[in-house]
Amino acid sequence: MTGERPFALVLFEMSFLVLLGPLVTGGIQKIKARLQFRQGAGVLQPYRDLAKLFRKGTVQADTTSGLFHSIPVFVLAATVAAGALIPVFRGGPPVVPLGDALLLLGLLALARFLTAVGALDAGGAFGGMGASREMTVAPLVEPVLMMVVFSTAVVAGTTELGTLAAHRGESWLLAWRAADLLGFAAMLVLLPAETGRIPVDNPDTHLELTMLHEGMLLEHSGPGLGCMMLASHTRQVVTLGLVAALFLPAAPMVAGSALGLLLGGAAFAAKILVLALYLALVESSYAKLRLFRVPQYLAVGFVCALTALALRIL
Amino acid sequence: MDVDPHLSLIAACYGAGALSSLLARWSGRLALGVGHFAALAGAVAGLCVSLGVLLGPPGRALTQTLPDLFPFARLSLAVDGLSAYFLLVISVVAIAASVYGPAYLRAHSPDAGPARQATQVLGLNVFLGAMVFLCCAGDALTFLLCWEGMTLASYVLIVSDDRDGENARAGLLYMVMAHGGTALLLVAFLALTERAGAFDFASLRAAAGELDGTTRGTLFFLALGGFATKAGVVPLHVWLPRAHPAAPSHISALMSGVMLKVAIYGILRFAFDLLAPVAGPLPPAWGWTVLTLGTTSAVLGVLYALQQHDLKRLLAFHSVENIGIILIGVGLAMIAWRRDEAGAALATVALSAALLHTVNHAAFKGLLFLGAGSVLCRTHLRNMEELGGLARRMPWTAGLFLLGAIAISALPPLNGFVSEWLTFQALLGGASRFRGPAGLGVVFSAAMLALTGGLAAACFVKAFGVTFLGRPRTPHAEQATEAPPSMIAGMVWLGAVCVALGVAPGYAMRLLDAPTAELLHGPGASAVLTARGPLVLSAAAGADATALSMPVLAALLVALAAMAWIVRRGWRRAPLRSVPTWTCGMSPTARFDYTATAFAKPLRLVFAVLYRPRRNVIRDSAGTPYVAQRIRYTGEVVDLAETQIYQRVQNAITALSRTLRARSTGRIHAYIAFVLAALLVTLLIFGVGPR
Amino acid sequence: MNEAAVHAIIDDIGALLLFSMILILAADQIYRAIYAVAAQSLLIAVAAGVLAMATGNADLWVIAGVTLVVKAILLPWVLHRVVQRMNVRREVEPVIPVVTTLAFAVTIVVMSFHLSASLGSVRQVITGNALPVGIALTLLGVLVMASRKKALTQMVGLFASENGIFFTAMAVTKGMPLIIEIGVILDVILAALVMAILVLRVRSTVDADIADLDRLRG
Amino acid sequence: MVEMSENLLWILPLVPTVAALLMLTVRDRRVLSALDIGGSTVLVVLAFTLAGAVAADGPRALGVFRIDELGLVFLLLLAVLTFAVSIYTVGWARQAVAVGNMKAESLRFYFALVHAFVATMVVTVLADNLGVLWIAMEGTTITSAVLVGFHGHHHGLEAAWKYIIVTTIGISFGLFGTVLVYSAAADAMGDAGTMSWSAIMQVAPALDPGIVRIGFLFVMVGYGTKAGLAPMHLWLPDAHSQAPTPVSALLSGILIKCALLGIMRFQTIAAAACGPEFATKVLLVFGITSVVVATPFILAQRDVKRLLGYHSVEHVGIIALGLGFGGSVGTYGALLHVVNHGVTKALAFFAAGAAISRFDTRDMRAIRGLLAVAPITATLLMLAALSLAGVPPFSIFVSELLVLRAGIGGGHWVALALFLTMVVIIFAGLLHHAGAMVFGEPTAAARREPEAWSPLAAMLLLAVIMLVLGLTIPGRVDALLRRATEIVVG
Repeated sequence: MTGERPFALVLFEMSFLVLLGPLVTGGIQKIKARLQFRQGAGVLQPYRDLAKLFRKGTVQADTTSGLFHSIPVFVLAATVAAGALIPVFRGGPPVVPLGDALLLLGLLALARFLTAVGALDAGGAFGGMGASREMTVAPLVEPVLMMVVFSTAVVAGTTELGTLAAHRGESWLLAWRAADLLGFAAMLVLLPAETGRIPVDNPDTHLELTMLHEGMLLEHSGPGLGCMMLASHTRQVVTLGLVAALFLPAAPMVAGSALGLLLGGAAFAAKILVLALYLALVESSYAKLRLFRVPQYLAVGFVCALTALALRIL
Repeated sequence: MDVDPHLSLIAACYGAGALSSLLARWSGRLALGVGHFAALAGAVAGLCVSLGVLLGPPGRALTQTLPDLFPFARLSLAVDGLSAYFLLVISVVAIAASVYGPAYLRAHSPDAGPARQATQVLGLNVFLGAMVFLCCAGDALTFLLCWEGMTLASYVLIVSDDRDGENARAGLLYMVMAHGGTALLLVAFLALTERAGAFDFASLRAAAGELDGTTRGTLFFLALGGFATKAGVVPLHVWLPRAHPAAPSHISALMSGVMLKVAIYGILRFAFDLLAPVAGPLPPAWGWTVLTLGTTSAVLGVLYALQQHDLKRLLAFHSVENIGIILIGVGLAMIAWRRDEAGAALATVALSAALLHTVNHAAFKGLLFLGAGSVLCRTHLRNMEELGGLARRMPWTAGLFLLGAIAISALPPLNGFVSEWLTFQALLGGASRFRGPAGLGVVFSAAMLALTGGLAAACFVKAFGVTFLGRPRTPHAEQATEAPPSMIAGMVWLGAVCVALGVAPGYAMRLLDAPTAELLHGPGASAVLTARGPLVLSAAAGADATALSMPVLAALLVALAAMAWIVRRGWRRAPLRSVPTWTCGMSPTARFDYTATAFAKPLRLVFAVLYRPRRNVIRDSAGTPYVAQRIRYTGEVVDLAETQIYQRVQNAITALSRTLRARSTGRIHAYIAFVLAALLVTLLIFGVGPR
Repeated sequence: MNEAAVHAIIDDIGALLLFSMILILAADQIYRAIYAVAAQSLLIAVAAGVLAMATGNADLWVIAGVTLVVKAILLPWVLHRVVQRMNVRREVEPVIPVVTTLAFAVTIVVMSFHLSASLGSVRQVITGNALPVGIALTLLGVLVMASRKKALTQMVGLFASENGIFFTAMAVTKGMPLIIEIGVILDVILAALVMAILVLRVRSTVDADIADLDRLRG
Repeated sequence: MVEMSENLLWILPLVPTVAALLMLTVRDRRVLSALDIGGSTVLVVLAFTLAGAVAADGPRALGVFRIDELGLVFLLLLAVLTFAVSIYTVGWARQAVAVGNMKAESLRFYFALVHAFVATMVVTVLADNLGVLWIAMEGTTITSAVLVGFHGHHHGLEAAWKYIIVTTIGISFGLFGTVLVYSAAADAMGDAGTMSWSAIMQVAPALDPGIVRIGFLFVMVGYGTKAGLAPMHLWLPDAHSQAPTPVSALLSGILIKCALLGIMRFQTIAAAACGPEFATKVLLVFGITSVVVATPFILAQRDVKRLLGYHSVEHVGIIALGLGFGGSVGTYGALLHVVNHGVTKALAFFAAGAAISRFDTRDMRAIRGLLAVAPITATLLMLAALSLAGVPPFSIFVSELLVLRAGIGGGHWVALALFLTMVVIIFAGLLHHAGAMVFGEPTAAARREPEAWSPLAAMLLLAVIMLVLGLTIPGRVDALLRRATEIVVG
């Protein structure tokens, strides 16, 4: 149906995602604020924070090794590279094959790995705690994500996201089968965990002992912290993009690439908005779970995913 | 058959190395140098030979007859694609080990006497030679002799490393389990040789052709038992985490990186070559057993690794995990293999994944063990709770260890990711091909594989972070210095292999052609996987198959990193202040750092069912219960297989024999009565003949 | 004299041998046991003589003589001396009750007859019931050794079982080659001497009966 | 040449006898050792000359003596072991006299007895006449019993008593069996019976199966007692552990094999008379019983020499298994195992003896860190243990492999399963004990003087044989074993 995506388009989509990332965060914050009957900061606040951070100097712990300085760079690079795998404007495999959903998960895992390593570098309790908890949750999330991906991939016969999106096509909820519903449910359960939000993590706090991801950023400062923040924004939008590519319908194809791109962009924005709304709702209506309740929470997703797979395969 | 000079060259190198142990009579240092150099030469020769076979014209196998040592069997060597591939794996690690060895041995045990050094040189060369010729064996007897030689040499290396009881016990357990495995292998092999009336593999193949299903299955499972013991498959793994750490580190690298793979070689040789039915697929039970074993080993291996605080022990448990991953690929290949087109293609993907992971694991596990060895010989500590802060003191070692850690955690852009990606793709292909419960089972093991990957990442964040980062926790770690250059060189070689296989795997597929084509009678790896050029790996033959392009990814990552670096530096150089770590205002000490135990604690609680963790807290409060002066916490996890199976069996046997011995009398009348009774019984049973 | 008569005589002697064996088994004093074994050897000698007359085989005469001298006179005398030298309690101390021993004896006798009943033509070679009697005697001698405490009783049992072998051996047509018989007897004498020495040495070093030592076990 | 080699048949037993008599006349230890080594050297040389002659043109017979390849296997083993023992004894005797284990004046009796013992064994091996075989066998019992009790402390005497009584009973059973077979032969040959094995073999197929069966059973149990097959083995650990070390080596190394030779002689007759599977079945049962029975006592053992004794039980069991599995492969393996186990076990006893003399105890819990005290001895002990456990490249692996082959070829799966399980368990036990003795920190009581040359020389000689036979089977040895196998299997 849709032709292949040229490499330039892929790069463009990647940068688009990077630029979009902070906006999504800001949007979610805004929606949360409104849901809590607050004015809240502007949706552009994350951009301002980043700009400020990149202008600041660096304060670094004296016990860190040479590694520490370069970690934000690699984390950002890995996350952004993951962005290159998300089909934004239209489906279809890239001309120059880069990778698939597994690679995407791998790159996100790499970013997480390096973040955790960096957190341990400075020494001190908070970084270690954050790293430990992050690395506790992540291995439980990954297999479920993998199974969700498989539950759609066994039909399409591939794990390449562009092809998957193209395969999903324009089919709307009516065209869904039970397996899709269950897979989507699993995905919705996983989403807060993968984006580091309530009920699994709490992005808004720093010195509270319940934190996971933020705790790892404690020793970063200035541009380094900026890279880390940008990386987490990007990671969030990439995850949402993954959901969109797997489950949500693509924009209807029209002739004329410019118009097509426009439509695709609009459709993508809409999808992201829906998911952002969902995240905001969840965050403002649930409380943070105890760390050792998280496995049970994820188990729900696991069961959904497994059932989805069973329905597909059996 | 063409008698081949290259094999003799390899033999000559290792033989010379073994003999050079005699030099220790005059100078242990000299013996170490010469012995390891000979090993290096042998490894390089092996590398060349294997490349020659793998890249040479297809179907060409080196063969060589050995002198007739035993009247009842003709010994011979035959190097086909599979043998050559494993020869390659062995040589890759052997090069690093023999470069790394001398400096390590000198630095680790400077007080070692010449006898010990001679033993170590002899052991190393015999060990390597045995493994090489095991993979090149052309007949059962050579195979068995090399198999036992390998075991014996590694045993000697283990017990000779350190004179304390721990090594002796580890060696004992290792030797006993290896012997049990060998017993199974003996039966499997001899059952074939007795049918064939000869020992060479060709006749065995022919003899296996006439076997009926049950015998064939029995033989396979016997052999599988034997090889699985050597490979450290759960629940036969208990010897591994004891024996591997006990050896000198470069030997640990060889044992974990290579010796286990030799068992994989055996399984492949038996399943696809010797015992494979002439027509039709392998019995499904074989493949499913291997797949199940692999999945179990992968998950349990990494779970137990997670709770280890002894660096080398942790690595050893990870070998269990990776063997599991390899076996997943092998098992899937066995299930999927049909003589038709699609079956062959899927099996090819699965087998290529397994073989690729074999060499990958050899590379990064070798690298990690060598890194651990550098830490060990500089700090004489293996418990990571006592280390820390080494990244500032041993930057090279730290960097290379991190490289290995990323690779073994199956993270892009390194080699571990590539082989696991292939495994995933094979599993997915299997799922969409089989359908039904079979497909679900395959997908489930894929999910378990994902879990394994995540846990491995967690485990190595812990291992690297606690060992190399933060503050040094003991004076030993405080005073550590960088390892000598030759050891660094050994590690750099393996690191380079990891990067190369990660960034440009397409070119490595060429090496997999010969083994896959021979075993599966299929198109060969590169025909399927690099159908779209060496830059792109594709998961199936078709043009629309899922593809992965590591070179492009690597380029993208580098570019992005460069851009991020520029952004980070900012327009003007921002000032950099260095201050103590934030510890809520207290003056930070090493005691603030997160310990390995604490790091692994959440997962320990999550998987408490498998760990059966024991903890006891000693809290001595000075009189009043409100003030605690010091609190000591000790916790441990148990290995279920060990406690539930092995210890029980051992206790039962020991108790039985103790009681028997205690009850036995020393009275001569009993002796006489036994003789009399024996005679009467024998007469009654055998004496009364047909009337 | 004719076959049948020889058979009859040999069978009678066999019966007497068994009887003497039962006496040894039931003996409550070492001296009685010794006398019984002497009597047994005497009977063997007689049997040898009878067979010698029957077959006209000169060797058998020699054997008869040697048996008479060595086993009926020499060895009992040695045993007697030893008993006197180490003035031990003269009672035979059973390990298992005498009655049980006798029960065993009966089963053994029955079994040996049952066993040799299963044989074929070869029975003509061995005169009369010499074979079952021989088996019985041999096993019963060992039974004595197994069921009696004193070292000397064990030696007695040993000689008794040797007698069984001899009886069968000479009952085989024309007996065994002479040299072999002589060698066997010499061996028996040597063994007896060594045993006697051992008994006396133990008696002199640790004041105990050598057959009661059971420190080596397991 | 031919008559020369026939004369050897009566010269061979004479050599040790003369040596023994000469020894009685001298008192000086060095002279005794010189005589000892001289005598055994002559023995070795003559044995190998005889071997050459037999290899050249067939078996030789002289009166009651006869040498064929089967006997030759045992004769060569006997000669080699005697030689090694005589070398070992030099250092051992010096040490024993030094620490007072042996009185200088009683030394000559010891040497003389050893050679008398050897003489009797030579006769056993050469005997063609089954009666002579029996006489010689009893002779070995008497001489070695005196040697077992030679130290004179009551443990030794107890062991000697048990040894002489039990084995004499066994051997008398053997005699009975011999008589029965003889009577069968007499029956088959009409009037003139014969006791010559070769002559009986001529008529063996015509023998009455019933009586030969009973005869073989008597011999099996009787000579089996002497060979230490379970359940008649109980005397063996006592005797082999109490004897002086060189004698233990001879007892375990060759004497029990001589008993096996006796069994094999009768096995051939029984196989011809009652069909092969009868004898092999009996051997199989006894073999597997011995292997199983020995296991727990090896595991829970504390006395190192008793440990080795029980190991002899196990390995005799393995030999019986090889014969029991039958066929040319099994018998070949059994004969090879006879040689391998003889050499290895002697080596093990030598090394253990050295360890014992260093630590003044036979309790393995008290022997620690031998490697630090006596590296070469420790290494050799470890090698011997590994070889006994059946690890290549040592000789026993090869013979066990062959036995295994025979078992698999014959399809005796139950016996094989038992055998392999026990072998693995025993492996664990043995290696545990050996490792505990060799590794670790030596106790303060350990003697640390340098290792004496003569025991080392003897051990190295045996170790070399052990290793060579593990790496290859030379053509001549192979030919010898093949012909011997033909003699047994027919």
